[in-house]
Amino acid sequence: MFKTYLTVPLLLLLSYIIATLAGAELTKRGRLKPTLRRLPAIDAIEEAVNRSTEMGRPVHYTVGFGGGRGVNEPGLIPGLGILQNVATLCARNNIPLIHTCGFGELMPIADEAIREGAVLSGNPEWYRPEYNRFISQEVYSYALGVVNIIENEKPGASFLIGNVWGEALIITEPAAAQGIMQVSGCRTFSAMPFLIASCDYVLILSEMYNVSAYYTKDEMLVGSYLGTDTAQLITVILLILGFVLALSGQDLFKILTKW
Amino acid sequence: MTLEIGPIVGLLLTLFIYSYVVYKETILFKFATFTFLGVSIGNILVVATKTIQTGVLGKISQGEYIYTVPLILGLFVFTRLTEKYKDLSRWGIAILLGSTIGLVIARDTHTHFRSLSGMITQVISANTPLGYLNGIILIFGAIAVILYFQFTSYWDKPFFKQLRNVSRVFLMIGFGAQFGATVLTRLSTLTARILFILQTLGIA
Amino acid sequence: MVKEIDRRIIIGISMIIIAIPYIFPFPLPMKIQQSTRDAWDNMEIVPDGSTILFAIDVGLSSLAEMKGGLVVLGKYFIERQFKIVIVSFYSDGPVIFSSYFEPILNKAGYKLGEDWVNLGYISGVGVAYQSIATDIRSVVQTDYYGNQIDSLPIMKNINDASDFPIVVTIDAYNSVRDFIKYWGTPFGVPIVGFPTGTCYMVYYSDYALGLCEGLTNGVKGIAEFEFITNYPGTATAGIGAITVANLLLIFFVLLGNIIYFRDRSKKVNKI
Amino acid sequence: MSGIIKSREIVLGLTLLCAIIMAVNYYVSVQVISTTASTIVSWGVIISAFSVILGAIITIRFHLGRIQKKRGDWLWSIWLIISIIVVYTIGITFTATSYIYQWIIINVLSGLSETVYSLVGLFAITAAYRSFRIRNTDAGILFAVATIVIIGQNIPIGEMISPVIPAFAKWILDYPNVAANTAVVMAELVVATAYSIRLLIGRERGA
Repeated sequence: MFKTYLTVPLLLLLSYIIATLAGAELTKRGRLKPTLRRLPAIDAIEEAVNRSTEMGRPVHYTVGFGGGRGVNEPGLIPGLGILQNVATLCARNNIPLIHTCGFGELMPIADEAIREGAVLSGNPEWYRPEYNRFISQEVYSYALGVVNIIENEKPGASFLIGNVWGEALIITEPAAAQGIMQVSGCRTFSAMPFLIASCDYVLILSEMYNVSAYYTKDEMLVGSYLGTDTAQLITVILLILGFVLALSGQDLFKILTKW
Repeated sequence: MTLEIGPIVGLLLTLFIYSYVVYKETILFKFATFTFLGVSIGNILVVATKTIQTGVLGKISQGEYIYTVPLILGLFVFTRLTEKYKDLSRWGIAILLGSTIGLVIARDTHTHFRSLSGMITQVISANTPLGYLNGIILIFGAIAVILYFQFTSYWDKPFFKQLRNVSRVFLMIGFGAQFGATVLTRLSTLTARILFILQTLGIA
Repeated sequence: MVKEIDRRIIIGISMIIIAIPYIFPFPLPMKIQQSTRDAWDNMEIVPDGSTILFAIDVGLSSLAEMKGGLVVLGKYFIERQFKIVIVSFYSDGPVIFSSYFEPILNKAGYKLGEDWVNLGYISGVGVAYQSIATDIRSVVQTDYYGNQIDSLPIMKNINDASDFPIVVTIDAYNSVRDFIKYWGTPFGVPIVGFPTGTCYMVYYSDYALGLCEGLTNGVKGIAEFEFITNYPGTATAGIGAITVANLLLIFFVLLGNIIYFRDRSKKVNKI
Repeated sequence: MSGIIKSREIVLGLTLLCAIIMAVNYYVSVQVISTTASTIVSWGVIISAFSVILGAIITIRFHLGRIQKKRGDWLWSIWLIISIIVVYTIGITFTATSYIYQWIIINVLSGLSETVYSLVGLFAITAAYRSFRIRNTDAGILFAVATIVIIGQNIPIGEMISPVIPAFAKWILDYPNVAANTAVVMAELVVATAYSIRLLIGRERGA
């Protein structure tokens, strides 16, 4: 039978689901017209590519290894979305792009993203298969392989956006020491401080989704993010209510559990 | 005999890897990394084979024929290697993905509810002015950080923009603490390896 | 730009400095942190001779940091005469168990099947935690060595999470948080974690908000635990080198930034 | 036939069904649902073991391709395949608990992974000197907190200087750090839920 002490957690979950679905549906129907926030990092990405163009150097992009969990990791999808946009920018400026892969499964998917980016820029001839390079299946030899590419080919800008764990430090260190402009981002809390310490712009945790969605402009996606925002507000309201009640000595969550 | 060879093999491989530091990708470094990759893949395969032997084949041989279904779905996973039938691999993955999502979203909201409750308990159990201050920092900080992650500008009031500066301070404190902790892990692996080298050479 | 010092020189000097405390050890004070104390207290209240779940979720790569923890936990479990059900949700677990943990049990005369059992590696992450929490026999019918678990006396009355008074996990991935989700939250089983330093900080908020009962801070926490239980081991011996290495890192950050800002201010003056 | 194989609806329906059963099982205690749920879970464990093998096969196939075309480090690829075969054969014929297999694990695999991992420690030290710059206020706060945490919590130097330092480090961990950390987890949870929902209704690009 229904576990009554779980009523409120269930309601909480349902409210998140309904908020997401409703946001998506209402935006699709045109009832709501949310726009995504334009983060400074979007300008930074463009600036990095432009600076690389001025110097006549290639752009380096990698989505990280992420514990080798393969292509089903949620962190990888925004990373690939941003890759596609960087490819568009590179194709527009006609400068080479180097994308380094940590595992074989990623190769065809990244290839597709680069190719699509080239098509979107209106310069499909820019695409070359050698822009997409396989390094190694083992995390640290992958990271050191990327280091070799950064040190030998001297890109004008380097991006590390996607699913990054322990390799963060190894990849960003040589680029920072050479003064290469870096934009990075990931979902992993423990890799974040190293990115902040050594990169010029960092997409903090979920901001990555924001930037990726900003480029796609899919109404349904934007709408579901409006739902996400609403769900965050629900949490905030619960916290404020709980705090106010706590000042009068009552525990909101104890009451809710009994309810 | 083998007891003596073991650490020496370990020491040599360690030095091969460290040769990267002295001169980039040497032959020794490549030898060590490819050996590493090979041995670890071999080990993963041994473990997975054992899981399948005991978890599926063992059960089927005991007459639990229902387990032929996951066996077939599991074998479907390999169709990913072919062009023509690769969509079959999604059947097995669908069960795995679906059950993971179902497990995660239900449990996560409950755990999330428990941490909200834990925060409020901190405020209630406070009995000194400092305790209340700490509680306020805790709640206010959490609210600020949650509001930092607003994707759309629909709810985004000018007040939130001001608040984001405060959120960044809290986030940076969190990342700073994480930085300290991660450094401890990284350096302790390094010191352990230095100890290993010293011990094998008979110095420490 | 910072004047380039070759990476090799920095690394060479650092390695020599870190080696010094191992060759010439010096004493350091040991203050027990609250989280380590809580981990110990929660294990102490479990009655002697209980059957506990011990999860080995470290990879071989994190073993350098966590080896001390395996040894001290083994000795402590034996002292308390716990019966141990061992499980791994990470593929390196069984190998680590038989190389580093089993010898300790054998030395103390612990018997397979009576005093301990190894359920081996269970793949599937969240799904695996859930399956062990609700019905062990639905996924595991034989132990790591191929014995039928129903024939083992230790597994007689054990089939789900509520049969364990405590879970101890030694962890380098996400084990503590997954145990909270699949064991702590639904079943209320106390969870004590021995994570690496990185993971310690990730779980610290869960500990502070009371979702898990005790945590140790990487190698430092293990050294403290060795101190409490009075089994000094590798972690205690390594504290000197770790202290030096950490100080070295802070020193390098400061040095690098001082040079950076000095160079930058020179540039500004020229303009 | 190929229609059924390719049918996206069946796959999505299966995913959704499993997700709903698992989620509902958490909120109610009904015998039928909990039995179904634990069956699904035990199947999931088996399928995930197969996908682990798939990952290994993809790597092997990649290297076999390199050997065939004699491209890149193909000689090393041969060495890789040889070492996989040797380890696998030993593991299967002598079993994983045999002395020789344990010897390989302790001296080769364990030693190599610890060493490769410890390279990150070396890189942390060089990075400290060469690339960790206090470029802005954010990085300034980060390094200040990191220093306090390292000195106060991770090494015993803090308490040698003054007991105030460990106490302050603990305060930082207990309040501002917990606030940030918990809030990040909560915010991520909401984002992840939305992601799962989009995946379940088939509106997310997945692999």
